[in-house]
Order: sequence, then C-alpha cells, then structure tokens
Amino acid sequence: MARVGVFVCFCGANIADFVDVPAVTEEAKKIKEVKYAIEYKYMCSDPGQQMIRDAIVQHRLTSVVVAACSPRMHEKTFRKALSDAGMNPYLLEVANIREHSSWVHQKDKKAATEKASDLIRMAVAKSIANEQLHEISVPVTKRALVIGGGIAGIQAALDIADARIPVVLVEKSPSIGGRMAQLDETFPTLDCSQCILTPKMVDVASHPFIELLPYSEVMELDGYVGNYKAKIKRKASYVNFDTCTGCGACWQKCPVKVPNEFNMGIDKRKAIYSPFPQAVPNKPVIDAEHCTMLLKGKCGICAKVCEKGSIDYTMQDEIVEREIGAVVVATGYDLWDPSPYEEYGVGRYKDIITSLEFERMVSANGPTGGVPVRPSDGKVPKRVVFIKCVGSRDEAKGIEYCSKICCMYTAKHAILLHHKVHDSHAYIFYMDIRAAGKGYEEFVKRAQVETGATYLRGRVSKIYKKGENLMVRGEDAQLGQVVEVEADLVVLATAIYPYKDNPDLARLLGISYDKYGYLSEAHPKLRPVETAKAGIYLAGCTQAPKDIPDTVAQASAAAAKVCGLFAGDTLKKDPMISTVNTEFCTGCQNCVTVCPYQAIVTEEIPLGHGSKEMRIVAKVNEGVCQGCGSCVAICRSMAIDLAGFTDMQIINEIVSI
Amino acid sequence: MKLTTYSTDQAGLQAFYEAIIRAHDTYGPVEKFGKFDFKKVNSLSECDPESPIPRTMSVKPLFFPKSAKVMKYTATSAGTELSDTAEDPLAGKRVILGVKHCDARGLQVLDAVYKWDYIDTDYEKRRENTILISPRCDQAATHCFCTSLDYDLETLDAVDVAVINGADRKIYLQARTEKGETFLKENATGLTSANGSAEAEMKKQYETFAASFRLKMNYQEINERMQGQFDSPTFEEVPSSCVSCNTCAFVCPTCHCFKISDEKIRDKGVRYKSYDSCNNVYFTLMAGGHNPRPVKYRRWRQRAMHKFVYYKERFGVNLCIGCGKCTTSCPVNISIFEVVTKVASSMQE
Amino acid sequence: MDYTKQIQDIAGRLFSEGKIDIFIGYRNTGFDENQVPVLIHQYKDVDQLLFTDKSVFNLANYLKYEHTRNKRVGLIVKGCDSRALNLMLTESQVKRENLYIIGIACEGVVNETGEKAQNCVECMMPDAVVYDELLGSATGKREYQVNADIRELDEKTLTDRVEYFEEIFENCIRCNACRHSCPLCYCAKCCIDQETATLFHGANTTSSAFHALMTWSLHLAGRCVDCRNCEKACPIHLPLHLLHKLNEKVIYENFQENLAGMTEGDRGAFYKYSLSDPDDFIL
Amino acid sequence: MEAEIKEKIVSMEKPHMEAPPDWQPVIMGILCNWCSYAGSDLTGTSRIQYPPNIRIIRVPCSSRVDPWFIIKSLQTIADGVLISGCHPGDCHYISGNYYARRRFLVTKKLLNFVGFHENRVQFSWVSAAEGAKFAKVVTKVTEDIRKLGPLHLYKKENS
Repeated sequence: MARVGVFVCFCGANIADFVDVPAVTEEAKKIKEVKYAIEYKYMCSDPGQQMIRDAIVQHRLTSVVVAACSPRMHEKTFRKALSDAGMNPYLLEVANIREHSSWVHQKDKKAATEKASDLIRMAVAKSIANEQLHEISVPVTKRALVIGGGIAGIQAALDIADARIPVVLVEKSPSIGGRMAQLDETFPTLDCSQCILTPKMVDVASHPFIELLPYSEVMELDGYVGNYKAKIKRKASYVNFDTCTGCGACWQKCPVKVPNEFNMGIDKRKAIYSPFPQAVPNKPVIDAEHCTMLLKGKCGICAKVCEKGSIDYTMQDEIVEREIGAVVVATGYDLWDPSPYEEYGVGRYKDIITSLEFERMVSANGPTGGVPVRPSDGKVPKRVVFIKCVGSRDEAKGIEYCSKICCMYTAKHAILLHHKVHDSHAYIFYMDIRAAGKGYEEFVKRAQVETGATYLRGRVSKIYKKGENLMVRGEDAQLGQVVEVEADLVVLATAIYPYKDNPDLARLLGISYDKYGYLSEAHPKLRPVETAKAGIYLAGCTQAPKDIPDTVAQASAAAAKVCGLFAGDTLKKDPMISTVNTEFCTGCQNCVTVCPYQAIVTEEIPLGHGSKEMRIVAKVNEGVCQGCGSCVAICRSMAIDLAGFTDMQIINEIVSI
Repeated sequence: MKLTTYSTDQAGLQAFYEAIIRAHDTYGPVEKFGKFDFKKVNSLSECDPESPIPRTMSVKPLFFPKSAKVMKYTATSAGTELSDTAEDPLAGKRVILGVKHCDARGLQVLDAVYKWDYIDTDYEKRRENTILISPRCDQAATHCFCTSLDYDLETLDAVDVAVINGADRKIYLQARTEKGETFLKENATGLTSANGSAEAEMKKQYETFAASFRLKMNYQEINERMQGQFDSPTFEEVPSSCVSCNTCAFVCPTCHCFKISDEKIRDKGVRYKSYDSCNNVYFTLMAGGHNPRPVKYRRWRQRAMHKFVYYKERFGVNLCIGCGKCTTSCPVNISIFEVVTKVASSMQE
Repeated sequence: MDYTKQIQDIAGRLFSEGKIDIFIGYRNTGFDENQVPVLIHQYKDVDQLLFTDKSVFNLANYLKYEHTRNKRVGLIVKGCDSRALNLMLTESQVKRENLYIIGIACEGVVNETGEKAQNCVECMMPDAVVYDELLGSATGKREYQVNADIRELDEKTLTDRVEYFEEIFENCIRCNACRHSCPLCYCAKCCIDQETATLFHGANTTSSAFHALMTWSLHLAGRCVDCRNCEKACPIHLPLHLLHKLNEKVIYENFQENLAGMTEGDRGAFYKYSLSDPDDFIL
Repeated sequence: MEAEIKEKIVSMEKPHMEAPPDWQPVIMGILCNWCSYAGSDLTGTSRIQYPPNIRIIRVPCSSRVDPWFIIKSLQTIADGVLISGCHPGDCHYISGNYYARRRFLVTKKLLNFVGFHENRVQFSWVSAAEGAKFAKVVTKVTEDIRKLGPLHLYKKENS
C-alpha cells in the first residue's frame, strides 16, 4: 500500500502570494494514498529538508512528492534528502507549482490554487508507480583513442598521456604534424610553426603512455562508452620501422617522382619518401600507387641501397585491435576547392595560387627555400594581390560560414611577403576584417603599418591576363569605384572545408555531422567538445574552423573530458533508461531501428522454460542508453519501458488531473 | 397445457406489433452494417421481426450485456465509499420482438447457471420483466442444428408469445407461458380468438421445418461419447485453422464467461462486468504465471467439452443450442457441429 | 483466376520431396461456394486444395501461431498477403528459409455479393512481391487511389462523421477478432490486454472500444496491407478498413512512403523520418 | 450571421450540446524535458501570464509520447491536448522529434477523421529560450478549445 508524503513549499512569497498553500495541502490530504502532507516556507532549506527526512522515517513513507519549484531546479537537492533518510532517491516526484502555477497565473489565485492541487495530485499518482532505481555503473577501459595527428590530436594525446592514461594515436599519413607542420610562422606572434610544433611531435613519439600508429586508419568502432573496441588498419609501409634508421639513402636514389602533397604539389617527392625533414616518425614509406617495384615488379633500387635491409616489398596491410574507453576525433580540415570562381581564372592562370601554397613557398623548409616565386616563370613577385573570402561567406558559389582564420593569416602573409621581398607591395581585397582574439587586432594594424599593404574593401569581380601579369579588377567599396591592380602573383584565401572523409568516419563512429561534413557537437554552447555519443569527443577543425589557440584549447578540453570519464573505475549513469520485458518482446527490432544511439541489440533466449528452440528479443545496453524513450513509444507490444517515465507513471498522471 | 391462441393476418400482425411498440418499451432486430442487433425501437419500420437467422445477433446482450456496471466507488483518504450504479437500464418492463427460438432457448439454458447457487438478481429481474415475442422459423439456415438439441414443440415455452405462420397466410399468436398469456390477453385488441385450432398446423409447419435441416446429430450419443474424449488427438487436428479470435464466444447466445475490471479516474472508480472468452490465451492465466491452456487446441477442447459435456453434467441441459451463430461469424467457418461429431466419432475408429 | 490444379501439383510435389511439413491453402467450406483456410499435413490431403477468386483469407495470419513456428511451411499469397508476409519477414517473425511461398499475380477476389472486392478494385500491388514461384502474369504496380469510402466521409461535416463513428464504436463488442485475424498483430500479449491498458480500458464499453480500435489502427499505420482479414472476421461487420485506409492516405500523401511491405527491410512510415516531413501543422 | 452559425455547426463535434455556464476547459500538456519544459519554466521565471487550464506532464522527449497518451487524455478529463517538443534539429536525443512528428500528424488526422475537432490535439515546437512563445501557444490552444466547448466523445463514464 502506497504511503505518500506531500511537502508543499511557500517559496517565501513566490508561491504563497498567488497560491493558497494551506488549501492545497488540505486538498492533498484528501488523496487516498497521501498519509502525510505539510507546508513549509522554504522546502529546499535545511530545516525544510529535515522535515522531509523526519517524515519519511516517522510516517513510513513509500514515496515523496515535493510541491515547489521546477524539478529542473531542485530535483537533485530533494533526491539527496531522500537518500539521506535511507530512501531510494528515485521515489521522489516534484510538482512544479511555482514556474507552472504561481508565477504564471498571478491574476487568478483560485485557478492557480486549483491547478497547483491538480499538479500535486498528478505527482502523487505518478509517484505511486515510481520504482526504486539504482545508479548504473559501467566498467571502463582506461585507454583513449585519438584519431588524427595534427596539433589537435597531438595536444589531446599528450594531455591524456600526461595523466598517465594510455593513448593510441592514429594518423593517416606517414608522419604526425598535420596542417600546422606546413605553416611557416604563426599569427599573431610570428613564432616559427615548426619550432613550437616539433618538440611536441617528439614528445608524442617518446611518451611512454602514447602508442603512435602512423600510416594507419580506424576501420571499425564497436561498443559503447568506456567499452569500445577499435579495429585499426596499419597500411603497409614496405619499410621495417624497427630497423630503419631514417638515413635517407633510399629516397635520394629512388627514380620515381611524384607531386609532393606536403608542399601542395609545388615540387616533387619520391615514391619512397618521408613527408618532411622533421617528420615523426622519421621513417620513409613506399607509396604503393607509384612505386614501380610494387606496380611492375621492376626497380628495387631502395632495397639495394638500404644498408639495414629494411625494405620489404611483401609487407601486407595489418589490422590491429585495441580496447579503448574514449575517442577524441581530430581529423582537421581540407582546403575548399576554388574552381567555381571561374571569373578569377582559377586553373587557367598559373600565377593564381592558394594561401597554403603561398605558405609553403615562404616557409624556410619549403620548395622554394622561403622565397615566393611565380609558378609561371619562377620570378620573384613584387606586386602581390591577396583576395580574402574565396569560398567563405559566399552562399552563391561557396559556403555560408566564415572560415575564421583568413583575415589573420592574410595579414601574416603580407608581413611575411614584406620580410622576404622587401620591395614588394601587398594589395588585400577584403569584405570585413575579423580580428577578434588576443593580440589579433594589433597584429592586423602591425601588418598595415609595417608593410604598408593596401587594404581594399571590396570583392574582386574579374582577373585577366595582361602580358605576363594579371590584372585584378575589383570594387573599392569605400571609394565606390572600380579599381584595377596589376599583380605579379594572386593569392586566394580559400575557405576551410571539413576533412573529406569526415562523413565516412562519422558513420563508422556512429556520430552525426552537418551538411558540410563538420562533426556535430552535442550542444553548440554547453557541450561543444562532446558528441551526442557518449565517450566520443571532438577537437580542432573537425568540428568547425578554428585557429591554433582555439584548436589547442579544445584539444585540452577533450583531454580533460577523457580524464574525467576515466576518473573512476566505473562510469556512473542515470538509471532512467529503457528496459526490455522479454516476456512481451516479439523481436520485431523496430526499437533497434529508431534508437539514435544504437543502444539496443538483440539476443536469443529460449522459447519457453527449458525449451531448446530460441527466439530473438531486444536487449538494451545500459551503458549506451540515454533514456529518450523513442523505443518505448514505438514498441507495440509495450515490452520496453523507460524507468522514471514508465507507461504506468504517465497513465497515472493522465487519469488524475 | 391449455394455450391461448389468436389468429390474424399479416396486416393484423403488423398492427399488433405497432400497438405493442406504442404501449411498451420495445426492442427489435435493427439492421446496422448488414447485421441485425436488438435495439430499442420507436416504430415498426425501424426493425424487422422476421430478420434472417444468419444475420441476426443473439438477444443475450439484453440480459447479459457486453459490459455492465457492477458498482461505483470513491476512494479518498477518508476511506472508500461504494455506491450503487445508476438504475439498470435493462431492468424495466419491456417486450422484445423477433427473438429467434434458438435465442430464447439459449436464455432458458442460461437460467440454469444464473439461478443456481447464487442468484444473479440483475439477470433474474431482466428475465422477469421481459416478454419475448418470437416468430417461428420456417426454414433452417446453413449452420442451424437446433432440432438435434431438444428443440421440439414442447420446449417452445422458451418464448412468451409464439408467432406461427399457418396455412392461407393465416398467422397465429400463441401464448406459451403464463406471463405471455397475460400479456397476450391484454394486447389482443383486433385479434381473433382461435384457441385449439393452431396445433395441427403448427405440427405440419414444424415437420417441414425439421426437414429443412442440413445438419443433424444425436446429441445424447455425442454427449456420452465425448465424456471419455478429453485426451482425444482429434482435438489437436480439427481446429487447426482457428485463429483464436473469440468471436464464437461473443456471439454465442449461451456463453456466459465474464471478467471484472475497474476503470478509475482521479478518485472515482467504476467496476464493470464484461464478456470474456475461453478462447482468449490469457483467460486461464493465473497469478503465478501458470496457464493450463496456453495452446489453441486445449482452449478449443474446453469450449467443445463445456458446450456438450460439462454443462449437461452439472445442470442436465446441453449448453450448445445449435443456433450456428458461431460458425456463421467465424472468419474461417469452423463448425462446432463438425468438431464435436468428429471427436465423438474418433472413438469408434 | 483458377490455380487449383497448379497449387495441388506444387503442394503435392513439396510433400513428396519432403520440403514442407505443413501446407496452408484454401478448401471449400463443404456447404456453400465459399472457401476457408486449411492446414494440410500430408500428401493425401492435397486434393482438397483450391484457388479461385473466392480464396479470400490472408494465410500469412497462420504463420504467427505456435503450430507453424519453426516448421517448414508452404503457403499461397496474393499481392496483399505477400506484403504482410514481407513485413513479418522484416520484423523477424518468420524465417524465409522455412517458407515455400506460392505467389499469385492476383486478379482480385470477390466479396459476399459476388462483385470484385473494394480493396481489390483499389489495390495498388496485385502481384505477390515475395515468392518462390509466381502463378499468373504480373501486371505491376498501379496508381494510388484514395479509398471511395474515405472520400465520401471526408466530404461530410465533422458532426456527421461523429455520428457515423459513434455508431461503429458503440456496436463494437470487443471480441478482438479483428486483431486475431490480422497477420501483423502477432504480439505475444497485445498492449490492449496489458495491465497498463486494462486498468482503464478493461471493460467492453464504447470508450474502451474506441481506445482499443484507435490504438490498434495506429499500430498498423504504415503497416496495414489492406487484406481486410479484420473486416471479414468482425462478427458485426464494422467497416474497420476506414481507420486503416485513412492512415494509409495520410502517410501516402504526406510522407511519400512506399506501400507497406513492398520490399523486405522496409518497416513502415513510423520507423523512419525525413527532414522534409510536413511541419505546418505544428504551432 | 447565418453563415457563422453554419460554420459553427460544421466545425463542432456535437453542436447541440451546450457548455455549462461555469465550465473551464482542461488541457493536457505533455512537454519534452529539454526544450519545452525548460521553455515553460522560463515562462514562469519571466512571469509571463497564460490561462491556467493546462496541466503539464514532463517526458524526456517528444518521441516518448505514445499516441495513446493523447487518446487516453481525451477520454478521461482533458478537453484538449498540447504536445510540445524541441524544434526540428534541436532534439536533445538527435532524432526523437522527427519520429514524433510523423506519429503526431497521423494521430491528429485520424482523430479528426473519427470526429475530434482538429484543434483538440495540437503540437508545438518550443525551445528552452521561447518562454514567450510557450505562453502564446498555451493561450491560443486554450482559447481554441474554449470555443469548441466540452469534449463529449468516447469519455470514460467517471471522468
């Protein structure tokens, strides 16, 4: 027999002024199951909570209804009070008579009072069907998987590993470093990118808690938070990393030349190559698509010159499995392809390059030794036009969003150009200058003052060839007239675009992505690091365009999340999740279809007691279920119920208003 | 027994019916969705007392409704207060037109169980206050086998007033019970007294009627044979096409199983007594989880045995009255006639 | 449409090759022209089998009972029946490898008065969509047409519809024959019989009938194949198809969904969504 | 005037049944925890006033709402039902409201077909920031149902 206690709060004057609290209490006393009802000034105060605790013991209550403010406010407080009195905290129901009655019906006390009584009656009816629930604990494998070895992945891996948690860092290319390794100097301090990045790369390689898997890809991820199992493909490198010393004899002798991705195709690399001199690990791999030995079985020069005999043409792809508890996704970005801008002559004129190509050229370890040159004739350009927002903020041809970093790096490029070619002049076409960030506005000012660059506010409408040079025609919106600039070189600040394999990866991980391919965070403001799938976190440009400081910050945040997740031996979860009553389950698996978290799997159980025949039923994975109730509402046989919001509880509420 | 008889013609019968409808609360077979169901009528045009047997529902709901209120209650912290339901809508004095004889016979059979150890006062009152007026069947329908189950001239007292088609379009109205006698006399305006003259024609009419039957059985023999047939494997075979739909029980004039359910809203509850069926899987499910009849054939066995053995054992009368309603309504036309004859004959093999 | 000979041959062959334990087909009632389903267990009974335009009942219904579970079953399916079967396969209620399916390219069955049944006139997919062997020549998918009764009722005023439907729900005796004869109502314990429902809808009152029929029709929304087994089973001949056809119309017109059970793996409109679903009815 | 009366008759379930003079509609509100319930809390915190006829049930997500909650509500005490969830794309549980939207449309049309006025069952998307919208929606729904009068269809006897 249910024994419900009702505790009505005045909330000072907040409730009492507009709801006749004593009358509400009297009304509550009339309900059959209510054995105790009392009102108090502040139920959430210590004496108020003490009243609840005392009444639970004294009146042998089986459930408690607190009529006060929104359950979103004090549900936890009162649950704790129940716990302290030795009662299961989930036997509490809160009737929201403040936000839902006294505050919104201030002109009609009678109606507000009636409504408050009804809300209490509903809460009492619901509480009768409340069951004792217990926090769910899920075991955790304390190992993190970091996907992507750019600055985001490196930072996340280091932070997690520094907390003495093992990390598996998977990088698709032969070396970690990512986009940041391609940069020359970084805004707003102009410190050398390599100088600040390489120590971190070396740390990764030597860290006892980091297992670095370069030239690898994640193939499968099964399981759920704390208990994932990842299958990782280690692509055949055809080089035995254990014996290779990275001497470089092989790539010096290799006869096959391939456009160098690291240098944006400006120069060539070999078929056996290490992407850049500071690569980590600094071991070459053979590019199977171009190696003549692998393609045609002829050549074998690298094997001949390798003193260590590290070359192994028979090497195969290898699948390794790792048990992990959490994942940080840091796959980075690609550049948006500017070819829709036909009026700029993209693809037709060699002397139009992207900003990352320019970055490689001005980089000290770049293909041109740090001096920008014109691709057409190799001359050093004097007049360089930079066009910002190529693709960004352009609904018609490009994408709607702002790529965030172009204003800053274009300012940087103007400075770098000035440093490398002293008598040069930069013309910068821009829409707005977005320089929000520490030291950013100052940096743009510095670029303008130091280099004397001409900032032209307006869009470029056409680029055409004039002799050897390019004529850039655009609008100077401030003067309101058309301007034409003769340029030796044009640099397009192309937009950031999500890494092209993001959708495939998202499907593999079971997380969502937006229309561009950026992976979706759980909440844009309050959970920007988590994904909707528990235990999977995001870092860097895989989620949205970011500069290096933001990327590093998010990576550290993701690492903190992982460390928090791994803080205990088990994960504690809210027990309000779905459960299957196998007696009624028909095994139709519709719940499996609608579950947004893949939390429902199937299992086989005997048809009857001791029967050898089996039937399929659904099974909820406690670790994954988030308690949305989608499965409950679509289950025709009502075999699934959601603890805390059971059918019985809701029906009780419906029939008692 | 001396039976008051009147004679009239078709027009006179219509007038008789109309007079009754004007003077009394009258129920008659009203067509809806192609089926005739007994509803309250205000004029003869609304109903058809001669409705065809296969398309007419049983009259049972007027005595044992599909759902009836047992009581109302209010549960508060002051205690639970019971209150009688509003007046029974079926308890008043009333006349039912167009009752089929099998139906009326079904009520007679049901009387045995309702007036057994505990007397169902609601049922008794409804029975007492009702006059059944019944046109006698001239022609058996496809699934009828009532003549095989104790239907003869003597048992016609299942109805209060019998309407008999005589020769030359003459129609006889004959009182078959005391209640019917009083009623007929009171309402005899316009009718010609014809005491004693109908018997011969009735006999003749019955003979042609009896000859029109497709199905015939010796139920005494079947009853005896089936008593030992509880474990007969025939039960497992015969109803294999049954879809366990319960329809047979719901349309049967003599099925009387019910369930009790409460419907409580806020602090007020109503307790109902509603039809149930032994063909329902959960009919015999017990609190501990045990179900003695989890499979179809066991439920079918129960149904057949109850209809032809158990009831007779206890009350001396066969529960099945051979109306064929279950077979007509069955979506796959399973005939209880076929089932019991097969089971009974399987012993001989 | 008469495939009696072919079906007898196939069933005979299946029994003699030992490929099936049970064959589900139709036989004559023995007292009139109509047909009833029959479950045949052995070769010698094969000659009972029939198939004409009076073979109305949807035999997929028999696959939900205990005596066909895990048995090798041969059965006949018309277009609508095969779609129900497809849904049962999708929802893991039967195993395809246990079935030998004789599909019919159906020309329509007749109703009690001998005319072509309404659901056959309006049928969108008369050919069986899942089968091992197809009898007759397939004619393909047809145009969707709104059910004639729905069109008629839609034109009525709300008040008239209220009266019309009140009659239906008042007359329902809650025998549940509709759900028992539906092949897609295979739940071990129907939600309507469960404690949560019986506590408030246990009686056979009009309000309970309303609850039961509405719940039932919503559980079949996007799944009903319009075989009308339910309507045939209803002892009081309630026009139950109205509820299903209305759902079908709403789903077809608003979600551009395929017919229920057209392809294996398609669970029906309620088990998926589209970002472009209508939103204008929401405040 | 005549057209107005006709319109009223056409749009009412049982035009001959008059509402008692002191009748107040009862509306069952079922709100998702993350958006609409939070939004309704905000209505309270902002002290935006709305008619006191709604009784609110909290569910985790609009996809938790089984259509028979609606049917049951209408059969017991409520004269109308309002169900509210997150805007499309904002679902806390990724896709819950998309599934719910389909069910709601079919349920609404079916109920309307069998005789319930379409305003008896309403749905809304109210985000956690839309306290004012919540008040507006509740006011509209309450007024719509007040116009329709008490619900008499398929009610439980003791309601």
